[in-house]
Amino acid sequence: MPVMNYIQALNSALNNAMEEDERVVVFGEDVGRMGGVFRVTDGLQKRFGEKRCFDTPLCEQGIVGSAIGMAIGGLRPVAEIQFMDYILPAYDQIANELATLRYRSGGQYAAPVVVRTPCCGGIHGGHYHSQSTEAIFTSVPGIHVVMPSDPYDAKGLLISAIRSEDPVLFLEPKKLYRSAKAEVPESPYEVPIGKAKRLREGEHVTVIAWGVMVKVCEKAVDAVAEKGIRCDLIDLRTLTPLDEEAVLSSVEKTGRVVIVHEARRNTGYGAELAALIAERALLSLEAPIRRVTGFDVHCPFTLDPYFLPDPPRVALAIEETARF
Amino acid sequence: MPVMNYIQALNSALNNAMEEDERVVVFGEDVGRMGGVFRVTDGLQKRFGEKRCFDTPLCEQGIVGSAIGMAIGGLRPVAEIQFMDYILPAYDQIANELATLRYRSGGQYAAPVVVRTPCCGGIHGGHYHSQSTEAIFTSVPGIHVVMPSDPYDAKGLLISAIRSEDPVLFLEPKKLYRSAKAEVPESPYEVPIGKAKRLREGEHVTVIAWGVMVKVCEKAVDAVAEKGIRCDLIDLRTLTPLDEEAVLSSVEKTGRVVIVHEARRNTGYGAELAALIAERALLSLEAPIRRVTGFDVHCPFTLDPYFLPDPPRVALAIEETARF
Amino acid sequence: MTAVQPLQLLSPEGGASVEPPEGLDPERLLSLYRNMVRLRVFDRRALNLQRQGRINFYAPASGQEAAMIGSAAALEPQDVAYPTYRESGVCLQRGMSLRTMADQLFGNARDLVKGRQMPNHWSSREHNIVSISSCIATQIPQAAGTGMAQRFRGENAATICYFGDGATSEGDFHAGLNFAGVFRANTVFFCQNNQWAITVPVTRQTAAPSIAIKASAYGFEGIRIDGNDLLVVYKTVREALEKARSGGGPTLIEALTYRMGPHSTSDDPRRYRTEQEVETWRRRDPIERLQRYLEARGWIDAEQVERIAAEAKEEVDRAISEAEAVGPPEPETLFEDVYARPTPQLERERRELLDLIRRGVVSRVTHTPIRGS
Amino acid sequence: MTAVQPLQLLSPEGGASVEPPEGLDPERLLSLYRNMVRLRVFDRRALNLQRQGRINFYAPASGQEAAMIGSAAALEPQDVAYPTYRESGVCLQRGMSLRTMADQLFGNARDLVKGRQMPNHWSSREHNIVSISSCIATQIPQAAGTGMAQRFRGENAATICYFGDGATSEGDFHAGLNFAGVFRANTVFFCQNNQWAITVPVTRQTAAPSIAIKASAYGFEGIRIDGNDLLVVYKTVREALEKARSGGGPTLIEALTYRMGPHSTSDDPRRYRTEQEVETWRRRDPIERLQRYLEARGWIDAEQVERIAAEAKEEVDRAISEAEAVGPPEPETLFEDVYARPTPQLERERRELLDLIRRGVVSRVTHTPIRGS
Ligand SMILES: Cc1ncc(C[n+]2csc(CCOP(=O)(O)OP(=O)(O)O)c2C)c(N)n1
Ligand SMILES: Cc1ncc(C[n+]2csc(CCOP(=O)(O)OP(=O)(O)O)c2C)c(N)n1
Ligand SMILES: [Mg+2]
Ligand SMILES: [Mg+2]
Repeated sequence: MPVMNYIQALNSALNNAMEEDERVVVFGEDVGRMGGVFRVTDGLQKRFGEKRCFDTPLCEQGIVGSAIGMAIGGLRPVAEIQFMDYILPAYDQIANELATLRYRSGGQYAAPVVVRTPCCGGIHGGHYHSQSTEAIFTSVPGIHVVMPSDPYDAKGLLISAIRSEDPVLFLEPKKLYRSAKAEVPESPYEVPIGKAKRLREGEHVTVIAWGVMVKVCEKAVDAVAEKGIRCDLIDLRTLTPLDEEAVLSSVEKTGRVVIVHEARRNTGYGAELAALIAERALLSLEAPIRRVTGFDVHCPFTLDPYFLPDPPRVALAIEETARF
Repeated sequence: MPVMNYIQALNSALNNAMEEDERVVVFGEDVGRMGGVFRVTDGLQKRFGEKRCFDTPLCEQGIVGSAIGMAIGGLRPVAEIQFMDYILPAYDQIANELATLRYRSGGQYAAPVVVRTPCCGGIHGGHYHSQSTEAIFTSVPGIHVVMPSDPYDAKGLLISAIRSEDPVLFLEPKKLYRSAKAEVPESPYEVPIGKAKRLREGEHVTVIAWGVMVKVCEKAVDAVAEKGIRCDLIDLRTLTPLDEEAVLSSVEKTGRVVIVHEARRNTGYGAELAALIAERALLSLEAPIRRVTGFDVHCPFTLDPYFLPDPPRVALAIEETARF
Repeated sequence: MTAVQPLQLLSPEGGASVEPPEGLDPERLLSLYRNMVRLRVFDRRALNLQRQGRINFYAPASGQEAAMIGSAAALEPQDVAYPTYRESGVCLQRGMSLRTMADQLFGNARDLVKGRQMPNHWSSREHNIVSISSCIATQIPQAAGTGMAQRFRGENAATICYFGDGATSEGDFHAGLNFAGVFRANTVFFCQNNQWAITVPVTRQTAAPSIAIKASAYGFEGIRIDGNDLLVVYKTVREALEKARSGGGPTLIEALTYRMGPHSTSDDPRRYRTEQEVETWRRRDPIERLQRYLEARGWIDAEQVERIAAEAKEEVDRAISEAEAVGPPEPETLFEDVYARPTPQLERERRELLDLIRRGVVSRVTHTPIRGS
Repeated sequence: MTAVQPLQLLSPEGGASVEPPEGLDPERLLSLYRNMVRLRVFDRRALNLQRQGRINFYAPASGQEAAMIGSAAALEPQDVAYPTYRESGVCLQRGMSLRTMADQLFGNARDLVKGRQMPNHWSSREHNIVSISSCIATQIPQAAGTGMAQRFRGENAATICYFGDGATSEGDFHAGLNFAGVFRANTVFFCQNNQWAITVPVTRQTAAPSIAIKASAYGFEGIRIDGNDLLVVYKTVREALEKARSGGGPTLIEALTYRMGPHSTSDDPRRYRTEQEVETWRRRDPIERLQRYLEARGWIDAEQVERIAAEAKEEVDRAISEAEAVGPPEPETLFEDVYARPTPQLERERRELLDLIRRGVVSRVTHTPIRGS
């Protein structure tokens, strides 16, 4: 099996999807001629033509709005937003329109649109190239939200997303684009939406993360393991619908939880996880639920390394939780 | 002291603010000539002229975008979005621009803008006239989020908001517009941003709510009181910054919490409250943290009464929590 | 930049000598006239229903019948329509039954949108009428996208996108027209400039001398027409649709018309506009104008006029009483259609609600929404 | 709809007979020439800094010097400017020191925006240069709002709003120009049509024959000018600003120019455009054109040209080495300026971070960001 980085895995998924279903169209800013500023769509226009892979005008509300219309017109749109920071002008089209179409039409219409976007920080990008605003999407029913943390999952989940009858917000931590590598089959396969993955197993603390923070937590978990603290490390992969079973069964076992995310603490998705646990597994808890998150400021440029949780900060939180 | 309904209290606050500071301008769709579709701005154009109170084109991103620019130009804009459901096209201007201006300019610029909008449901308005999406704003630092539940607070908080050096999202539960009444002074006064209010006192269960749900909880709390369950009922009034002290001290006393909101459960602001409690007051807890919320669907039209928490549903949750 | 005069075939005064445009023979004209009348009756009845407290909201079409019926009549069945909440006439003309339209007003168990949306949010996949969102202008880039799909797939079909003068101020208007221009979408943008966006006159909506001129910002044609003239509406839309279907790209049509009634049942237009203005437009009434024409051509007589009116009343009454008799949707429908299949979370919430109802904690919804509810 | 020829005073070939517009005497022209040269030197040095790994990003201005310097020169100090990330020239011409500009590239402790934003996001309240957002077009309705405030307050001041050709596709462009039109804001919209939005040519951005024509959708004037001709840029912007200040309302100016370099240091333009196209524009270089003119008029000689270039190099070098020597901001600044006063939550987070640093869990940031960091 070839080794691919995250970008190559996504590119492979798009190639597969466009081969197997001619309704699939791929578009966004700089996506066609150039193959995307991160080159995720590299070669697609050349291979499948300008009607299947194309550049759009610079307008996110137009990209998502037209994607909805294309889906209604029988296509399978895979739209790219160049950075997650720039998805906000399309928020209305996503939350009020895309996510509601099936419901508000009484099931007559649906828009199986995939919106892909590079997210998260850690690249000294400042506020406008660092955000992970997944929580403003998990509060919206009708759209799935996924954020794979490795190339294998990225390809499998993207195939699942494109084949899904429901809209999917597909979040790609750009910091992993070139750094994450894995064996990835050339042929299409699905990783199911809605299923978490356990990356480490242990009985002391449950550590929950997604995206880049999975890598950070791997390091932290391995570091505390040397001190005899064994953790369940859960990579959620999908945020909506949440794999509640994976979360709750682990917490019932360990009684201790550390939730790690890049987004700011206030009303981040970690809050939902903590609330779920405090509602459904409270009696198992032997320590306060810890959240290790970005600070409640706008991600800065120079001081970016302070903003994001890093392995030592996570390891400390795990240790404190284990020792509590 | 005159008795005012919620609309009259807001109108009185706007009159006061426009009198005391000529930089204050009030605008939005149908706000000028007509005085707003809910008549909150009634009479302002007549009294203060078309330069201080005016109708805008139908464009929410323009309303908030131009408000930022007016603030930079030295005015004190009070912008109205006709329904909170229609604030989403302005989400980018609010979250990426308004809330960040002070930070990203290194403190050189600030935009003390108030964005007022009628929110919440319970009026058979369907998805597009019922939303309470406060949680997508509490995740954004740099803007205060308030939602008063009675006319006295509404006026005092609106005065504080307009005088504030920071942007404020001012949420007005439209269901209370005519139904809520209170004694309200004619002259200006402040209710501080960031302070919760305790409406009932009791040692068994802490009930936390805001907006219309405060009224629902009052009924529920009074109903369970007859069964001997005494509750602290906390009206948050401000969501950002949260009055953590009010929440935590009550929970430390009661050990039992019911959080009630209109928004859907998934990643609603109740999640943040539950997470805070599970992190900072876990050892006080004697029962799971209950959330009573809207269901995770789009608010329907005909079945709207099922969607929102009502007094019996809340009372049941309180009883179950008390008896746990 | 001065405002251009709108195209017109049939003047308010008459125009008996005008030949109907291709596609409109006397029979077809009569059927369109009938639909305009049915529409006006439906409109009046719906307003009354709300006043009587039997439904909770309505947004009337009166005054805009020619724009709605004329444009919808120009559509082929395979063409896709994106209406707004005001386009009752488009639904009717595309073949939605009065009964189905009434079901939607009540949000009853037979409503095609399952009681999920407020009155006026009709949708029917069967009739290629896309779901309506209450949000102004959001359908515009969507309609561009559907027109793009039609073009990319080489379909012999077009998309018509309805919106009002107010909608032209939204960012989505810009997004939609720009995409349509760049991709030469098979989309016809049909703006009913009815002079008002709730209380805001079109002169405060834009400083441009017309809506039609805005097409020049997107590289395609903008046409201003008399929207109360059924003939010119039909002809212009038909030609634009044909152009779109044959790869000629989009067109923006501005139909000048007037909202004779209130914005909706929540509105009182006497607060913000003069009786004189209303009177001016009353004299341009689209139904009377067509009727005069049909009479002048000898294609209709007084007896027929009366019969059509009487039949319309009867049909509308029957549709409404049938719809009113139907109860609300079942509680479990609350959790359907959020996703193609319910998530485990939604399954749990469904069980929770049914359990609360069974235990009598939550009381069953037994009525469709009425005014003030 | 065919594209109009841009206004021009100084042709690429020379134009020695052209008289400079009002406001530009030889001395002023020389100072503008000097700033154009300094700007180009700054630009080259900044690109090199990034290549050498000493800063992590840069978006160059080369090719657009006349558009930037000419427009900014037309501003009065009380006028408010909303630049984008590319407008280094506007900052320079408004009086920001090279040192302050360099501080921003390093995001150091002396940076006016406190190291909070990526390189190219200069802001200076002192110079009426509003904070730049990386988001394309968001400043457009904001600039309309500032122009509205100026008008409402009766100020003798105007606002200039900079943006690129790509930005014209955003909903915010539409919102801003429409508001400005309706409220006759004191705003001048200055679009640098540099032919490209990253890899997308302007012909794929809009089907309209020009950007200037889009003004007709908003009821005010749109003017297309040669953006590489300093004289016409200065004259057109000055007149538009005067009109705005005296209540004449907004103007849209489309300055045709070319981005000679990459979009930013993350971009390789050879992937998407031809050397021939670049060559065509190289022959229209704005600095050379002005220099030829000044030479032809006898207002500059070879020695002065050389001295100006040498001085520019020296000034830029000094500014950069001074800026590079300054370290990053202190950790506690992370929590400043979120609100006017920190909330209790932010106070707690500040203590938490300082504690983590003190305990050595989090390591202190000792460098300003470098390439790849
Ligand atoms: C995004 C959004 N903003 C505001 C509203 C509230 N609103 C409903 S209808 C309307 C006016 C629409 O005017 P126009 O587009 O001219 O259509 P008309 O009602 O005249 O048919 C407004 C402001 C809305 N529905 N959606
Ligand atoms: C809202 C938004 N979408 C996308 C981007 C990514 N982006 C940065 S610059 C750019 C192109 C801008 O082109 P133009 O407006 O012509 O300005 P230029 O770079 O040519 O000066 C894009 C797409 C962004 N910064 N903001
Ligand atoms: Mg209208
Ligand atoms: Mg450009």
